[in-house]
Amino acid sequence: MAKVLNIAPVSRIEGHAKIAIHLDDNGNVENTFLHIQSLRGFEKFIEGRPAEEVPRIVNRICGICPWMHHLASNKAVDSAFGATPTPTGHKLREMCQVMAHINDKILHFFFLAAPDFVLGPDADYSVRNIMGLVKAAPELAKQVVKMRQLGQMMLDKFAGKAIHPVAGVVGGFAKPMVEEERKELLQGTRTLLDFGCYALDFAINNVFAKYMDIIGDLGAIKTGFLGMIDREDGSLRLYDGQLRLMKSDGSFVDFEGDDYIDYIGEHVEPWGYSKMVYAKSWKEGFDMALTAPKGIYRVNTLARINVCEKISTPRAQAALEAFRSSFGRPAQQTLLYHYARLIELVYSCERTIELLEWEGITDPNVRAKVEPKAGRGVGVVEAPRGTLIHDYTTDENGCISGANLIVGTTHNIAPMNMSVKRAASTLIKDGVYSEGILNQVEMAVRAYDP
Amino acid sequence: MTLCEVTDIAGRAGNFTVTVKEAPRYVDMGKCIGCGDCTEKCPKQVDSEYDAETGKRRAIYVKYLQAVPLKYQIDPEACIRLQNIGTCGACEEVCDAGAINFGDIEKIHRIDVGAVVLAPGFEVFDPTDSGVWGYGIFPNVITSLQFERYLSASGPTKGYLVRPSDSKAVKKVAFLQCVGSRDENLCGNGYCSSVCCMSAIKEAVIAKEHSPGLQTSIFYMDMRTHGKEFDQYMERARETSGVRFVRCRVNGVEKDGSRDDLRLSYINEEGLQVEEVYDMVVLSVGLQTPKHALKLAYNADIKLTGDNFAATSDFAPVQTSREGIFACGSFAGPKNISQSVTSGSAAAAAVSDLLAPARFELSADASFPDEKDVSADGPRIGVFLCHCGSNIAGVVDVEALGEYTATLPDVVYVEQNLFSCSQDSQDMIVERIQEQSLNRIVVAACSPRTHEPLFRKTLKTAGLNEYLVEMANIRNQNSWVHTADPEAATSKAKDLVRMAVARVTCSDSLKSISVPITQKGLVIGGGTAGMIAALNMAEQGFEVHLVEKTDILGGNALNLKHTWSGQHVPTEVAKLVDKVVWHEKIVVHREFEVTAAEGFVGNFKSTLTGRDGFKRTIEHGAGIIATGAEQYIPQEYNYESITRVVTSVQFDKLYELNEVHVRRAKNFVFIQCVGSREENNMYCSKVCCTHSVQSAIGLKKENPNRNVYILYRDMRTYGQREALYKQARKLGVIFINYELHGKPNVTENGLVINVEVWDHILHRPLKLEADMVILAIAIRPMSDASTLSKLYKVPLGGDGFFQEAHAKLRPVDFSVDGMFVAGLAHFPKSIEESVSQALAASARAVTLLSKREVFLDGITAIVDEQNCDGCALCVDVCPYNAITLVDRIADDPDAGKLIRVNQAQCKGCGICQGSCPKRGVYITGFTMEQISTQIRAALAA
Amino acid sequence: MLITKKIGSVMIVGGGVTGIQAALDLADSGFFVYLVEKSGAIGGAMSQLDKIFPTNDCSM
Amino acid sequence: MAVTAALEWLGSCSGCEIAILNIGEDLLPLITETLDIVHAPLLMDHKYFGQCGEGVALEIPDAVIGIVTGCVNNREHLEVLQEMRTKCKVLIALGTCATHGGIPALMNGQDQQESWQGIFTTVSTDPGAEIPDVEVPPPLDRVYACDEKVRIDMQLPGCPPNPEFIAEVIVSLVEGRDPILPSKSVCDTCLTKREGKGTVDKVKRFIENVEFEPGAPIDEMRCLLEQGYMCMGPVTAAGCAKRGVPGCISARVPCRGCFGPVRKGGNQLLDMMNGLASNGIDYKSVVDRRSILRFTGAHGRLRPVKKHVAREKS
Amino acid sequence: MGFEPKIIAFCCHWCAYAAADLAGAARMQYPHNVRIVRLMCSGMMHPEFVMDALSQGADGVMVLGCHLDECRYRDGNYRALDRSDMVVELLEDFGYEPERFNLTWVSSQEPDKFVKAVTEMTVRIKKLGPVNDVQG
Repeated sequence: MAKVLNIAPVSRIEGHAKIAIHLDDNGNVENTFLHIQSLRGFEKFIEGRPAEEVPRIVNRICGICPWMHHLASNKAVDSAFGATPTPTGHKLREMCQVMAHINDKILHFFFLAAPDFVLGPDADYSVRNIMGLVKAAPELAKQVVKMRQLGQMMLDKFAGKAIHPVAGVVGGFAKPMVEEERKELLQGTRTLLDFGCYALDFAINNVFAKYMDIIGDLGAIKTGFLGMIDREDGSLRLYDGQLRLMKSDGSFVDFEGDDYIDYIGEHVEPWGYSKMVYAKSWKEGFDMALTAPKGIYRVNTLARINVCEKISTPRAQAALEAFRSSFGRPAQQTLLYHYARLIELVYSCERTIELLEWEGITDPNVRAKVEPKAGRGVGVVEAPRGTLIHDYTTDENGCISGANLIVGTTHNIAPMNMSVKRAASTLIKDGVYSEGILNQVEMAVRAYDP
Repeated sequence: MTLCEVTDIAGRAGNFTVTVKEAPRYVDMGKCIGCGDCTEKCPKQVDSEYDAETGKRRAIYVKYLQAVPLKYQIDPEACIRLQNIGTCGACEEVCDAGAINFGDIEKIHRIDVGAVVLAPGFEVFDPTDSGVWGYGIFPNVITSLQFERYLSASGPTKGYLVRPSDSKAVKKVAFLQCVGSRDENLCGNGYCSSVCCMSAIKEAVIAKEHSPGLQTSIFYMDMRTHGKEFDQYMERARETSGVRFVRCRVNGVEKDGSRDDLRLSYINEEGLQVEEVYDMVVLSVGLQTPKHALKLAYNADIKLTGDNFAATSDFAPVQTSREGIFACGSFAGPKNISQSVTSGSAAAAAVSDLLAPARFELSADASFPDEKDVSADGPRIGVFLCHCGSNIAGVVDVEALGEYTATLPDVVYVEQNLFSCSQDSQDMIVERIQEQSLNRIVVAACSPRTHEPLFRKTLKTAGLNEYLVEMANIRNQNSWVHTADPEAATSKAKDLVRMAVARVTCSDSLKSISVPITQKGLVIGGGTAGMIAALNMAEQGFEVHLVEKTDILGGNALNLKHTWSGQHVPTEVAKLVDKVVWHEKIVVHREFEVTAAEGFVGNFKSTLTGRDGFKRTIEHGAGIIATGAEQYIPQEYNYESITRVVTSVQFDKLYELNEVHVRRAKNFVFIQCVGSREENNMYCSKVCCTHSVQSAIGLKKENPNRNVYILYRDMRTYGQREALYKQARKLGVIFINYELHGKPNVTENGLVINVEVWDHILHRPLKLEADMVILAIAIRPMSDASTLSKLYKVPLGGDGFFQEAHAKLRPVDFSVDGMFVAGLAHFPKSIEESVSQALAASARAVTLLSKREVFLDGITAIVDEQNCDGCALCVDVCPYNAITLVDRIADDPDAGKLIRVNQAQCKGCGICQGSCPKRGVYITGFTMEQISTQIRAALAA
Repeated sequence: MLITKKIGSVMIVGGGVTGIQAALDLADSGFFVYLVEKSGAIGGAMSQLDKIFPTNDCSM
Repeated sequence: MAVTAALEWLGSCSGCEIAILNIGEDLLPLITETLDIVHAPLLMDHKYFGQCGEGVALEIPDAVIGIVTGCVNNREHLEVLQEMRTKCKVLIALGTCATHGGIPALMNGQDQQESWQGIFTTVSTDPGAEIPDVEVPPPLDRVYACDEKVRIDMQLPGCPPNPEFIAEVIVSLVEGRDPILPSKSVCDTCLTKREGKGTVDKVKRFIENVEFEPGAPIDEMRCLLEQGYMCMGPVTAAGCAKRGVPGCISARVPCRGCFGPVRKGGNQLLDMMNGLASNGIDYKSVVDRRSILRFTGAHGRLRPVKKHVAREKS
Repeated sequence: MGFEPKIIAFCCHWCAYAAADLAGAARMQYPHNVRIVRLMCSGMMHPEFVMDALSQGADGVMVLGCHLDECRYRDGNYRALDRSDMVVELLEDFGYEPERFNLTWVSSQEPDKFVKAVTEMTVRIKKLGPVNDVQG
């Protein structure tokens, strides 16, 4: 007898989604859907708002990665107003952004994903979570909470607010850094770097080694990748750089964020509020077929690790080399997102230190003069969940007259759907399913950290 | 005491016996409630004096609707009953209060007083007898006073400008100036009435507002707008309102055709005969001393001037020729409102000076029982519904209202009264409060504006806090205005009572706050005004500190020789300095300036800094700013380069020294308005016309062969100074009018100074050869006035002079309580006016200093410390600077901030409350809660 | 010289704006004031003017 | 004995949840000892339709304390909220979206149908796309705050709320006492120098940085409103301050009112504009006054701009 | 029976309230729809009262104060003027017709102006219809 399993809500992710697994009369998977349940309409209700205010509105798109929206928006408005942030303003923004990556990665790996690995995918739902982790590994849990808190509080203290930040402003940054703050931040970030390295080792030794079989298989699909790289040397970039769109065979094109419209398009299905981004420039259309997908590429940590030529900081570069020697380039296994995430954690810590050690960071000239005017601007940054694009048009008063937003997760909606389908149809056979099996289907989604 | 006339004043200063004759009113003042039913029924109509014969009144009447006291009176000349006993009596029948008394008789009172102040005012010149300009012949020729009534909403036409003959809307109106002024032939009034120019402009502007499209023309000889901000007003009238000004003497007003239009003929400035037709002609009639005042002056043996005004000295402008009797207002010379008010206060100062030892001997306070504390009790509301005879009950169903009222929450007692305001009702309310233990009262009757004080007193008598009463205005704002719809009126009455009940439920007991007063005065500025003020306060027994920036007392008066009336200034100033310096109550601080000030009414603390840096701190209860003014240094007329072009002040010195240039000179040219009445200084310096005319007279008298020219714009020898102008013309001084667009040109040509000016009468440029040119320079505000302005938070006006609280009614007060202004610091003026203003300032200051403490109104802003968090949004909105931001806990800035309201400065306007987003400040008696409760109640039905 | 005690009261003749102002100031300074007005109500000529007379407050 | 708790998010960004995690040191004892969390989508895997998704009716376990974040803007949110109300003894609305509509309620100022149409016809979207309507919860007519739909026992606004006060609310509930929360405005917690608005007659757009001495303590900086920037501190509830300074102010950025009105039922737009107008500051210099309601657009405060049509009454 | 609007009129104690009293003394007749709330100054009027009144069913709100430059408290009526311009604009934001609010200057000597103001307002609101029609 055919039936539908509604896994709702998809939990330990950021956002509102539901997985519907349609079983046929034999209890085999007929189809699966990852329904995105929520639509809020930011693109529309920022219309009419003064553009310089928008970075303080769009950060509410996501409470986990508000810095990314905040800064992408600032970049877009800079460009619409024709403003160039001062060098120090530019660097302060980047510092905040990579610092925000640190917290996000700790949060995602340890609070959301780790329970699956530490306590096992089949553990009872009542313990398969951070609370269970605390009981199972109290010292680790304590350390994790402390480190995340440290990162958040550093941002909070320096930039006023860690969640829904305000310190990035059109033309630069709202306040300069003074020497005392620099010292304090450096000290904190060095502690975080130690923890980041520890986390990577911990994961390689205690998680990935243990779950190699699942990693190789769960939700595995073959797609292209999109991520940001340095314009000069192709190394990993999170705040500013050009975009690289790579096919599954490793060939790629590089383009500026401003031209995104020539490379990617958005596809709409009637069963989910989220649009699905695909590679328009490949001119093959859009298809989520598991065997021969069309236009599908992925973003987020794995994508960035795949597209970059190298990483500019030593420890992360070493980790990248190890990763590539094990999984090749591009690596396709979905659960490797976690691995890539921890490499980025190390990079983020190292990059923050690099920025703090830059001599100009305490320069008081943090904001350039701006005049509101008519224009258009595209702001692109790498959010934890993928490439984030804010595209604004302003009127002569410098108010938003049109906006187009492509947030990180939307690039991954199609691949996630595919991974769910892949996982479900592999795991569920002849009407046999269990809570543990269904949780593994969710794990395929969770890897993307949507 | 109304309807009273003084017939005789016997005795001497300090001990007069005055005989007062009181005419019968025929209405019992104790009973009349001013409802007006009687007037409605009175069958007899006569011309209304109040409306200047433009409207009618009945035989029983009030002078005007807001009259004080609002008690009716019967005109015995007009009353049918009084003329013919046994007839009519309609008023007696309708008067529910029983106030009519046809048997009332004339009474004679003999009253012992220490001093007498004469302020009998003026009457307007009556053009009827002389028949000027067809007044009394053509119906559409009216006086300016009648015109005021036509403009007034309470006047005969309710403010619609229609003409008397045929009620046709007026399209074109002409104002003719100087009717009964500056005209000895017609009426014998040679003086200038001083106020008519300004009032004609005002009437023209207002008339244009009333009737858009109205054309107004003012025909004048000189526009004498010499008061503060008057010239600006005239410019606005000309530029913005489009009032037309025509300088000419009209030579005829005739009826035009068969209609009642009026044809004016005159010779315009181009010298052409012009005729124009108007719908209405307004005669700007002059002021003169009323006949009864002349009689009184005769009886009281008061000397008058040739112009029939009380004779006074320039240095004692309110003192009459008889000691202990003072004159003020227009009785002492034509005055506008602010000058009159000032002189009223000045008279008070003079009286206080005289009677200071007897202060407080005859004034007494009423006493009330101790107040019951009701804060802990739930509301027990008593409602008293007034029938007001039939005024309310005739329209509103008071029975139904009573039943409804009884159902309202917390209302425990309802009673109806025929007249809630009558004495027996008052006693009854007191009794009910006690017997029913009522703790909040609503009186549904008339307006709180007139009766709230009465009921507050009632509550006090009953031992309740006076603020626990609320009035529902079901008469003035209900039964009287919805007479035709009793049903709607009844239902509205219910709403009004419900609103009042709701409001009184959240009323609290309020206490008026008292602040002790430092009984000392501070006078800043040691010129004439400052010295007069200081001396007057000191004579009244108060310690005064007089601060003078320079090392010499006397100020600008040191530059002057004679007052307009010829008094010798140096002698008088010397006397004054002498008195001040030796007065035991006056401390003079020479070469000191105020550098810091704090505090508020009754409790100021000013820091003086000496030239050597030495500091003194003075505590004082009141302060007077009399810092004077500066002379304008001309930039024009080649003053800098031609040595014989001098300022008027310099000329006086040269003249006095009989300097060689003056002695030899044959041709003198005076140029008026140097630095006055133009561009950024659009004000008249007021004294220069008189000054130049006086100098000219001196020159001519000394040597009639000298040629003296005065180039002027408008000759402003106002009031009784007009006599000087006349004398100058008689002596052959040549007056040449110039306008701003054709200002004189002064050049030097060897020994001769050429003055070229466009003559408007001859219509050609006039070339004068002068030996000496005298510039009548403007009076400028002190350049450092803004410093004092900031220190005491007293404002400066647009022209840089200190700004009084109200241009008309509070001419020497500042909007900051306890601070006053006098002399040139306020505006250019003559010595006599400075003295008057200084006395007035002293009188106003003494009203404060004579008390040990001031009681402040209970309605004031209170900070709700729970809600206020010191956001400072209200700090700058306070018109009185009563709000300051302070640390919540002293010396702990981290505990946050809140505002503090200085109760002594707060006037309870509630602007702060209206600005506060969090109800952090409220006005007692008008809290947000009270108001919103009232709104809710209004909409609850 | 004969010393007579001064009486602490004043009579003001005329209930116009001038008289009212004098009366208020004197009453406020501690003297008893008789305000004598010829007509039925105080207010004088100023009450007849249309404008410049925003409130009636000077007469209370 | 731990108290059971259920956490839910409606139309939200998860910032509130992150704020919970930011409680810091006390977090772990709180979520493991003080509370027994029985449902919380971000942290644990309890499912609405049974753990295997076979159920038909949405179900949340009973709990003593319920915490909801986010606004109510679609049918699913409404159902979840109603279920929370049914199952929880004490229901707390956490965060400004839940208490006042929050940023998502800015949608209330737009024509919803038109906007949604627009979202699916952007430049980058494939042509011909329609608004999804299969298996996705349909939207409500507008965005609601939680208390417009169910009874709410306690409101704790903030975008995000202050972790300190989240902990205080939970602990006080467990201890059975009233929580100690700030009741005044942002200004109360702001140490900047205030003297009155002075010569300010217009509000400036925030396109240049405020004046201050880098590194100097905040109490040496002039109030931002008095510097001429629109700072909504006076009309905004306190609660963001940490280390004695409101969050945005410590970043030298003016307050935008994310804690909602200072007084229950207060109206930030009205009060702010009144504050400006009363001080003689030209309220027209506020470029986009409707966005003063950007956090409090629910409760019917924010409505689409009406095209002005003259109404004729028959 | 036609629609009888309820109008709340905030009157300054010193001018408009006195004018209303005077209108009574002169027996001028005007529509009975106005309920006067007395304030000490038009500057005391918090805009919240306008919104409160409308939300509680008042069909119109008036503020009547002294003529400019005649405020007893210096410039309270300027504050009222500044606020009222703003209130009119905000009314639209909150979904009310701006015509439901009116600010008029009336001196204590102008009962006719008071009568005219409340009469015109009543007529205007009658044309506009009940306030609740607008909502929803």
